[in-house]
Amino acid sequence: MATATRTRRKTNREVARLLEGLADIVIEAARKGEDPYFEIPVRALSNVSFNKKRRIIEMGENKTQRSFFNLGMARKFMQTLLVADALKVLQRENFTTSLREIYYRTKHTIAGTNENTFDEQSESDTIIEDLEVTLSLLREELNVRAAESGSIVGPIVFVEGGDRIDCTRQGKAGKTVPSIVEPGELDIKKVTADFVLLVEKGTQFNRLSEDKFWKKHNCILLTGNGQPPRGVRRLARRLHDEFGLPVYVLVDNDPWGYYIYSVVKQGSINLAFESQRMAIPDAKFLGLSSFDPEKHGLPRNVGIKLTPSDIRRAKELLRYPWFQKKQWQKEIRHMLETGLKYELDALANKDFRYLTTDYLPKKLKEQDWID
Amino acid sequence: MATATRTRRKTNREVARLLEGLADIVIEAARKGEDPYFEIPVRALSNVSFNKKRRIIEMGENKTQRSFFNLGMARKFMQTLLVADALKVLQRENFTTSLREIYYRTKHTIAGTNENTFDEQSESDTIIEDLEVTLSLLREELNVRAAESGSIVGPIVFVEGGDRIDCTRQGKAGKTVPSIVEPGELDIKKVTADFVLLVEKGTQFNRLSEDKFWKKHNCILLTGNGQPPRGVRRLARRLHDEFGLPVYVLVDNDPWGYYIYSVVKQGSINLAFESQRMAIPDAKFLGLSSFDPEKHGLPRNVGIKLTPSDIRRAKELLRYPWFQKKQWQKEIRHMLETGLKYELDALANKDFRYLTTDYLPKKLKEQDWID
Amino acid sequence: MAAQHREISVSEFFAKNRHLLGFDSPRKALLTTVKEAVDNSLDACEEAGILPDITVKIEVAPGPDGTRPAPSQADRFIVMVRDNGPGIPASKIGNVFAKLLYGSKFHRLKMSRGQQGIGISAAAMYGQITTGRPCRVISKVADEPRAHLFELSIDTAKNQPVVHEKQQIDWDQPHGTEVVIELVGRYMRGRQSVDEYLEYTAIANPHARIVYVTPTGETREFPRGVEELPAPPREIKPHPLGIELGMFLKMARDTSTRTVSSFLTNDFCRVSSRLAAQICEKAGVNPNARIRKLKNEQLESLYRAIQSTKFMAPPTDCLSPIGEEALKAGLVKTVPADFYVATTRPPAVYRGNPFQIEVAIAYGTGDGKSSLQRVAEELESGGNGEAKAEGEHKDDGPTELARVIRLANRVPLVYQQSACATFKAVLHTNWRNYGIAQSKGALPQGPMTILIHMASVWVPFTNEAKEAIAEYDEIVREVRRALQECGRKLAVWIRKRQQAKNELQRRFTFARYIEEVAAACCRLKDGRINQERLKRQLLQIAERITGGEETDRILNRATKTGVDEDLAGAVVRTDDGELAGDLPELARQVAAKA
Amino acid sequence: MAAQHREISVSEFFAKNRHLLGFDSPRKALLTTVKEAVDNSLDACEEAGILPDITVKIEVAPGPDGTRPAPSQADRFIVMVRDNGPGIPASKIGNVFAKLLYGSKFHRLKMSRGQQGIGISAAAMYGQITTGRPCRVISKVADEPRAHLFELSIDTAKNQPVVHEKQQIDWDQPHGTEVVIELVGRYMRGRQSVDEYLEYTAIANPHARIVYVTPTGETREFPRGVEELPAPPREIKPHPLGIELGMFLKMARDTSTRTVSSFLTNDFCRVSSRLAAQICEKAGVNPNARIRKLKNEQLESLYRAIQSTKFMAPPTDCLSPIGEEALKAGLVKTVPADFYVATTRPPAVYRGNPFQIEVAIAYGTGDGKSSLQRVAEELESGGNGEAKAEGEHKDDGPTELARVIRLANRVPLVYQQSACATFKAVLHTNWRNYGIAQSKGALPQGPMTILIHMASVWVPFTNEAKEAIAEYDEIVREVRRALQECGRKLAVWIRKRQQAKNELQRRFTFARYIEEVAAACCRLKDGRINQERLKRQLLQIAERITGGEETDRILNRATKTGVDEDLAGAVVRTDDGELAGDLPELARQVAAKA
Repeated sequence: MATATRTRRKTNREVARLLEGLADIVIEAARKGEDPYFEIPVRALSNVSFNKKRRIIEMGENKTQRSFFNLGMARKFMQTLLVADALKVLQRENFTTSLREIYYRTKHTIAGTNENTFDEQSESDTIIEDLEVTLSLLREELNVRAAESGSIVGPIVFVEGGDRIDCTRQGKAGKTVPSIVEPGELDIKKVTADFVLLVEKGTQFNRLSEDKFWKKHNCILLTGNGQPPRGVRRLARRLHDEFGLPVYVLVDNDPWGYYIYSVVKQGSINLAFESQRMAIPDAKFLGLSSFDPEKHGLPRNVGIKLTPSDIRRAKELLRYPWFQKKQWQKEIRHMLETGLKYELDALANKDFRYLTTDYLPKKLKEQDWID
Repeated sequence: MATATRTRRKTNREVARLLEGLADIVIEAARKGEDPYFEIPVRALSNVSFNKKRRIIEMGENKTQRSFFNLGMARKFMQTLLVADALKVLQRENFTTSLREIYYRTKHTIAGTNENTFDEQSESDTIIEDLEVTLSLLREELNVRAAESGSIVGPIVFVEGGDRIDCTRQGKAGKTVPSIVEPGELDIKKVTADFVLLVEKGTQFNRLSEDKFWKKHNCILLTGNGQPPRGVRRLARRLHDEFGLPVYVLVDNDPWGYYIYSVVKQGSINLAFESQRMAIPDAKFLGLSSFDPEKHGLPRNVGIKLTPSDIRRAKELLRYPWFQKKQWQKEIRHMLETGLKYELDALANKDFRYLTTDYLPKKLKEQDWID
Repeated sequence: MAAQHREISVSEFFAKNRHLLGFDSPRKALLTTVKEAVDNSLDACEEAGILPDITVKIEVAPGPDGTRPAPSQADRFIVMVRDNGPGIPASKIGNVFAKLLYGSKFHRLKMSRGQQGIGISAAAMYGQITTGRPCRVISKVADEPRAHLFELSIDTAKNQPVVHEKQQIDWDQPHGTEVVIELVGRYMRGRQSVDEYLEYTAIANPHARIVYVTPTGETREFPRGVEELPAPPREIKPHPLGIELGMFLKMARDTSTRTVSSFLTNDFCRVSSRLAAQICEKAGVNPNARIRKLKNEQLESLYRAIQSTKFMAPPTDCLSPIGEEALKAGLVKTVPADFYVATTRPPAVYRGNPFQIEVAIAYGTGDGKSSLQRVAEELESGGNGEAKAEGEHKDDGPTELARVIRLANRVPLVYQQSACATFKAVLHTNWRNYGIAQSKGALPQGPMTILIHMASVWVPFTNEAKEAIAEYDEIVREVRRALQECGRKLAVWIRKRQQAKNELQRRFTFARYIEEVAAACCRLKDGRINQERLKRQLLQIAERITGGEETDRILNRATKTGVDEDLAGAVVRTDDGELAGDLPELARQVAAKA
Repeated sequence: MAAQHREISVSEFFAKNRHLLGFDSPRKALLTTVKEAVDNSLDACEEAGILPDITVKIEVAPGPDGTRPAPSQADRFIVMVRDNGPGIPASKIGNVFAKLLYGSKFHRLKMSRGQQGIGISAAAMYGQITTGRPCRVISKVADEPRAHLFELSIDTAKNQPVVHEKQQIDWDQPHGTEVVIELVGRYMRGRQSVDEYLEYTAIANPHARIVYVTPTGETREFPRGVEELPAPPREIKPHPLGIELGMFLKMARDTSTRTVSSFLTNDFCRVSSRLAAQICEKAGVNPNARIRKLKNEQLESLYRAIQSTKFMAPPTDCLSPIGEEALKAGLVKTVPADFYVATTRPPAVYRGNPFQIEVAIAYGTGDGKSSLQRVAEELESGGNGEAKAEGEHKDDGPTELARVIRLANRVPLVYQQSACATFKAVLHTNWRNYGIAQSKGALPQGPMTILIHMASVWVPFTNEAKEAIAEYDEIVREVRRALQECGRKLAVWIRKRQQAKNELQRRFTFARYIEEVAAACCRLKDGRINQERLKRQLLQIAERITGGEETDRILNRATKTGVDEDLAGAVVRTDDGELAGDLPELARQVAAKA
């Protein structure tokens, strides 16, 4: 089983040490005249399982050996060291960079040949994921940042990049959520909110922010403009862990919305090793539920017919271990039965502010959510 | 020719009046027993031209009549009034909404039939654009917002949504740029920067923000994470107009990058009627130039082969009236000759911070840009 | 080894190469057998001036234990085809049914269904090879008191009939022929089936009555739609431009004429003495020279001179088109629709062979309630009231494509549709010009049947089994023109219907939209106007513009009176279900009964 | 009208239906004419035990003014085919060349090229019809002093030869036949051309020498690759399971045997007296009954009894496969490659007809410098040194697809490739199993020629013109097995080459990567280690693991010694350009000269 939850961020020095360790393996093997190898945990569906007790997706124990003097592995072995070297620069000089820049930084032509160290970014991306699982480091600890496209408003104050930021004073548009929100990068100073509302789409975030929903209901609004990026998920998790705030998720009523919720709650299959730091098993699904259109009197014609791939997707979800609860089966089956999906935007059919004034207050008051 | 530049934002009352005017046309015609009609400027390439003097793309004078008692137009005529009605609500109650919400708001089944007032969002979107040009109103003035996915940092202070925001104190990630930045929504209080650097991609924005480039070079950093959204373009334009700041554009070296620059500078063909409020004819193209890889010693292998559609695109650009300058022809032709495109990220091949420490300072110092 | 050289009989050859004659598979063999017998019957009746009355019966053959499997399982069938034709003299019966390459039609340049004298005897031979059973024939001529019954097989080594039984019997018909063949076959319904073939035959031959007893024991009758026989085609002489050099030389050797000039004028059509003289001059040959004495080189010069001479097109009374009336009658009595139109093109020529193209189109479902009425009712009832979600209204199910019936000399072509020049002409016609939906390069869409007939003394098939017509430019051009002629008529009708439909829609559309517009205006004016008055005013304008009487007039024109001058020649189903327009009375009666 | 019934000659029939015999278009007519003549020549030589020596000459025919247009423009050609066969007795010449359905092969159950006695006379008839020219034949048998010259045409109305000229002449050959036909045709190079047909014929008949004088006047010689004639096939009796009921009845009537038992044992192969008794018992027929006296019902019972009886497969000495050696010889002397393999499957049976499948594969470019050498040179030179941008290395240009040569009884099939069972078997073989790239459902990729031969007493063609083999399960299975056998050998060779290539790459790869790895380690350790020593240590390990001598051994095995036991039977081009492996000496010489 994966290592226990760890919230303390490793220091630059510690990370640099771990990276150097790879060189030590080579040097030691070379000294002994042996073929050097790394042991890398397997990142595949076969090595992933749902931990019912901890309610997150976890990675298993399978490992693969990557040795140098094996024609099929030599290139990857070499690439591993090149990437480790580049990552160590980030630690030493203490700044962040993107996956793409690491690719460009480590790409060059091998002397005396016309072979490139890397031909495509996917090669260096894979190596970075290998290093994350091998060294039990988060991407954030490696100073590799993802896209930033989330926003936050509400009663929270934090220090980011040396600046104290009060998110009650960030206008309607709110504050951009950085990609790395680990302590050190983002230190939370004060939280007076009662809960976190994680909204799938920017348009509902705007509605709620404009209507000062966060003020009236004393909550923190977060959005990731679609599938929430790592920074947004991690920040919600920190607010949950460190300040005990419940997290409610508001998504469109379609299979993609269910999936977003599922990733927030249990972690993703692809990056199962990060679940322990990213997943929020207590997160609640606030809506849009497939029963909501009836409850709230939305007409059929603001629904959208499920596409064949929606239907396939929904049937897949029905088989996920974490959707086996009765309520979830009912929820997803009802969507399939009606044959329709609904966007949150469709609530505007009732009234432009229906979300703010009716839908959410009623949901919260009646605790009308799914776990 | 289009009306002269207008920077004052119309008040809610004025906008509401204009919308009501549509009802007046119907009422007046009905009284006289005539077929009511609206005159709507034509939004098509045929009614667009490049104004060489003002250096922006402008809409021509062609108009089309949309009358009610014409079977082919009746539905659109009805839709026009439904949308106008919905837009008036936004004015009266003074809040913003999205295109999609307007679609849902105005969609219903016509009594006694199974016909929907709108079947697809594209129908209501078209009507909104019709109203913009017919009433000479900007989408922002109609309180219709677009996606928000831009960020800003640097020496600027503004009031947004009642909050005073100092963008020198927004951490590394910066402040989210709202979709509507018209005075009233966003009031600029203080600007001490020397110029605006509009960056195509978030990853370079992050690099520069983390490295506090804006501090060292006293500039405002703006990004739109790709094709900059209306809010970002409009804010840059306001900084240029109201505070006389030069605007430099930093994009990838590919046809798409050129196109982004072209839209920032001259406006887009599709929304030519907005050029007068959005375009920045003085904006400069800072890079990445197709000559930069040689100047800065980037190896071939961090270039990317132009795809057939890149080549087609570039050849199209060569024919645009605003790319007829000698320097631009040289620039684009050089890309076609080398057959390669380069991302800004490729500068990392030199050094992770090459952009901050070498590339931009050199560019700015040598005024190595294209107009 | 040379001594082993030996003559091979044509029967032996075809027995081994039966696919050449359309007996590739059991399924096709069953169809080919019916087809050959029916074609012969129709030809015989027509030549004798008798209105054909044909019975086709297909039975499952009993197995060794006497039981009969289900038709869909069976692999052995007994096919019986009986006609009321003139009958065949007893002396000829053996050769007609049990000798390949024996027939009346091969040596004539004249339009007929069968051509090579090979079809029915090949079917008999196929039956004999696969089941061992001889073929049974009963035939009676009018001036003999009794019928002759034969049981025949073919001696394939000699291509000669073997008579197993021969007797005179009493028969309940004054004249006619019945043939019974047992064969290994397979019966299926649907496309390329015997059922389809007989249906199309009935359409193409509305003067024939066909009764079909299916293997499952049902009886389907295709009644007569017209009382007149088609005009009998005449035999013609070859056209000088339709002859190859080798054939020309052969004719010059075989001719019964004496001089070059008389050879040219007598043995060919369209060669006047003046033209013959011209040709001889060009060729440097004396027109009065004895034709038999000419050397090969001189004949070749003559041939070349002919190639560069202009001739009138060949005479066309050798052709017997179905005719526009009969085409409409054929469709009306078989294909229920709302609109029928037919066109017979003037004769044309390809490679010296005269031919004629006919096209007929049936459009609509003809289900008794016109689509227009349905529109009106739907509009008035306010639709089904069910609000549709996004994406739902695009769900129209699979589009119905037009059906194409291809005929050559009145015989349906059932295989190789996509290789056929006529089918390609349908695909390449731009049906959107005529108000009909069509995907690029595909069949037009809608409840539509397109019939195309090529009548010719020599139909150029692309393959052995006479399944598809070759793409000669001249043929494609004629087909396309005929399709266009029918298409234009159809377009007039469709446009009228569309116009009427639009009028109907206008009436309802404006009334509905006025509600929306008035309400929106009232809200825009913050309720400060009289909504009811605005509605009233708008309704008045609507009434004036959509003009109630005008609409009624248009509706009437399209659905009540049926056919006016711009639809002359077409047949139209009016809203009371009657067929308006020129149509043989018989066809009208048959259609009314159906 | 019945009086008009008349017999039709088979010549008349085919003259009108010439497409049935492969004369659809001028282009195809030229190829068919050459093909029929060459097939006849090869058959005649082989039956007489003579190594064939055949000359084919195609000339543009002079126009009326005596000039000859360019071959690509011309529409009239003179085809001459001459062989050194046994010659044809003067008395038979007329019938062989100017009477359809006259031949020596039709009535025998035995493998041969021609089958129906229709090909060459059809070509002559086509020439006659299109140009008016008779066909000219010279033939000499060994035991007569002079040759006979005939000018012949066909009286199509009677299907009888007409002799225009007949004389004895001196001829410079001891024996043989020459036929000259003038015809309307069209000459093109490339796929489906006469050139391709003759090349494939030479591959399939390595015992033949063929000289081809093209219309442009070039002379191409296909030399002999083997000195032995193929074993002459024997005639066999029909197999009981390959006979249809009708044919069975006919045989029972025509037999010269007396009793049922003797009929079964004498007129069929593989029926022992014991089996005959069993069959009779099952059918309830007395084995000693007079066969001619049996009623049809009894014969049918007998037939049904046969269907449920097991027999040995038919004897197979009626087949004459090309043989593995000769197949390799045929390819080696015509198709330059680096690897050749051939397989002849044991005989099999479909519907009672014995047949045999052979496959041969040639792989590689055979350009004298092996791909392995090129790899080594490239690696040693360090590539071209040019850094590649993203997307650039994926640009491999269009892929080369394998070429498929299809043969039936040694005759190349040039049309309808995609309808042929053999071609489909190639597509459905998973070539990736053998290390060869292949898109789903497409031909395998690479410089490869795949030859497939079906030898049978009766090849089941899908159509009249003998262009594609029908998909019988048994045939497809055999083809697939033969492809797999060759594929496995090819895979061994490809894997060996790949292995050697990998070894070469290992040597260079590790050396290059060690530089990178050592430098990265040094940087990771902030320069605190001895980079040179680390490099040295790693290089030592590499040396030990990739083992220099081992590599050399593998390289040698793949490229120098050529063929070892796991490649037994294959022919391999070694790095010095020689061909190693079993191959007739003659073929080796011919290949070396080319």
